[in-house]
Amino acid sequence: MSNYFHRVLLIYVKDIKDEFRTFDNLLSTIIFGVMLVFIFSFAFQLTDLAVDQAFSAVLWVSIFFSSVLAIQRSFAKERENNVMDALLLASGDRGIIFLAKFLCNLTVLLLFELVVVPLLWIFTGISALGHIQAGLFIGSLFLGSWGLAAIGTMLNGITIQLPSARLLFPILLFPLLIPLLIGVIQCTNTALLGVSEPLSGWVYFLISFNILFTVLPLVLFDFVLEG
Amino acid sequence: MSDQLDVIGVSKQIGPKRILTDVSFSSITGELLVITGPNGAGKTTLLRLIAGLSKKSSGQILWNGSCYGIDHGSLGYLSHKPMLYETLSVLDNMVFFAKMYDRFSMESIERLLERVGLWLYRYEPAAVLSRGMQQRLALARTLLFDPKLILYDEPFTGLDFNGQKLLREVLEEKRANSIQIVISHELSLLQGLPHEEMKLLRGRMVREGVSCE
Amino acid sequence: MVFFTLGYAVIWILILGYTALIRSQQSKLEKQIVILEERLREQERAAES
Amino acid sequence: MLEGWKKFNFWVLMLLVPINIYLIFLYAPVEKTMGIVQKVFYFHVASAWIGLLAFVVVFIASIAYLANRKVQMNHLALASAEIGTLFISCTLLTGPLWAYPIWNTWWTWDPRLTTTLVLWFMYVAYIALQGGGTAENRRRFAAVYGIVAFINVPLVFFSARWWRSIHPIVVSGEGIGLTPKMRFVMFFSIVTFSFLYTYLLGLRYKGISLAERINRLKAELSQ
Repeated sequence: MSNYFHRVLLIYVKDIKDEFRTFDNLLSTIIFGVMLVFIFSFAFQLTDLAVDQAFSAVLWVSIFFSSVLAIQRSFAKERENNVMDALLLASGDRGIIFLAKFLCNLTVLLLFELVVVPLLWIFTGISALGHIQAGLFIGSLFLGSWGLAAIGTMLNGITIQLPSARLLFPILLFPLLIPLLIGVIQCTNTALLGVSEPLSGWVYFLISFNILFTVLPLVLFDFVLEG
Repeated sequence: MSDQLDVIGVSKQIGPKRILTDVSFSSITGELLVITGPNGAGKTTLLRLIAGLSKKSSGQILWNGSCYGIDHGSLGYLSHKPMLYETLSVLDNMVFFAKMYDRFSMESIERLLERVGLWLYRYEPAAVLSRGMQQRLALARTLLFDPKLILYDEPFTGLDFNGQKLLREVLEEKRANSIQIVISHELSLLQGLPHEEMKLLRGRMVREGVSCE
Repeated sequence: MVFFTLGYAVIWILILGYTALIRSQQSKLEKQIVILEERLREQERAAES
Repeated sequence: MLEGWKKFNFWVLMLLVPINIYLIFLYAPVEKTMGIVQKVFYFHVASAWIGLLAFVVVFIASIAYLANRKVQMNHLALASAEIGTLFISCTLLTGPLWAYPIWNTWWTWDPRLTTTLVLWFMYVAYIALQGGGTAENRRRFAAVYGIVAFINVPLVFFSARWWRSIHPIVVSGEGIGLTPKMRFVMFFSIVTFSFLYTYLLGLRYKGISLAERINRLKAELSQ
């Protein structure tokens, strides 16, 4: 069993290293995110809409769209040179590959948010800094990225093997993310506006959703990478 | 210690196409089995089934009498595609796979890379290597551990003269404690190596168990 | 009344239209199968002689 | 067997559809506050139910396909998905036509509406994934997606409802007091639509199988 997670870790470390080696890819994803955040905040400013209220919506729409760019690359390395076969033989279990790729995508998304969230904060000039619940805010970012990375990794494992990958991926991804979107926006919004609503329910909902959509792909990944 | 591989009545169907029909053979440690046949006869598919990379439609593939999947654990696979991480350096490729196989030791990697003549290229990314060098690197990866079953899919393709000589040495050397299955149409390159021959035609076995010197 | 008529029209146009579409598609496919089978027979005959 | 069932199904439909229309137009009473528009509701709800049922069929057939790899299961799932899309489209189009005169809005983010729309998106994604191709991996992928998407449906519904329970709903979808007569017509519509579904399913299934057979024949010819 420790061997299992050891291999997950090995692939994860390799992928993260590779992510930094080809830093321009990560960078363009981040720039795309920054661009989205800028356009959104600016558009809201132009229409004089209350930015405080829109913050979490803008944030998550930006993350969802940028995540398509980030996640879409996760299997590209393996696809280029038929390395997937070698990796499969070496890991001996398709679940290992799923977990490693999922962790890598999660890390990339969190890194991405590290840049984008403060920028959005500045752009929108959000005023409610006083009663922000920092723990809940960071927790909601983490939970949202987790679900996004898990579902995204599984679907990317599918679309990378098809010719029309780039078009298909977001079409498959977004409908599955609706419950996540609802939950995560609730959490972020509450964290920001400090409304004293019974919120723990949404946190539990997100945790269960994420666990379900991490275990389910883990089981189904055998069929995805059957070759 | 002797192992046995049994392929019993294996068929593979993809959509309307029947790739393999009722293929059966057995092999034991020490044997070198060569599969020949024209393009599209299903040779690669057969090898991928044995490796567990692809799923058979019916039949059984047994290792010492029991089923196995991709988790075989002691299976080497050398394809005509080098299957290497192009952005990683020669050394990183070797280190990564050695760790994945739980056989990491810098000395043995150095020895292997020296043997395939790539030690001096160890910091080059795999992408810049020539086709023959990539294939030699793939060969070195296969030698990282001691597979009990080694599958070669057109391994001579892309190899230069020295590489071919090296591969023949490996084939001879690994005979002692592994089953080896080779797909090749360049039988002349196998001259001098005693082997069994099996021919596939349109997914069916048409000739088996011909011993050749 | 307008919305009522529209509502029913939408349902029936969609369902009947779809049925008509797949029926015509199917008859096309059936014709194609007849031709293909004939070609196959011809090929076999050519192979025999 | 299948042909016989299809004939039987066809004649049952020929019988049920006129009765159904008669029931809706003449038997069911006109709703007091909403007027005649309310009668769209019988087909609207029936097609929504069939849309959901079709997704259950996709789910089960997908599991069956992954378990035994029979192409027939994949054909069944694809046929069901297509017809499900048809019925969900009916629901989505008639919904606003009914809602506008009653609620004075084309669309609300009611949990049922939200779920129906997401269901429609997932159907479209499923069909796009199959892409009309016959490649084996597309079948496998579609089956995986069919399973994951189906499990997602209740999650969408409950999260949308939960969200709505925190934010009060402006216009409520509730409050349609059904009289026993109305309830009977509703039930009859659902039965009629179920027969319509099985009939169309059989038709489409055959169409897909024919296309598959053509592929097989072409493969044989080229050999």
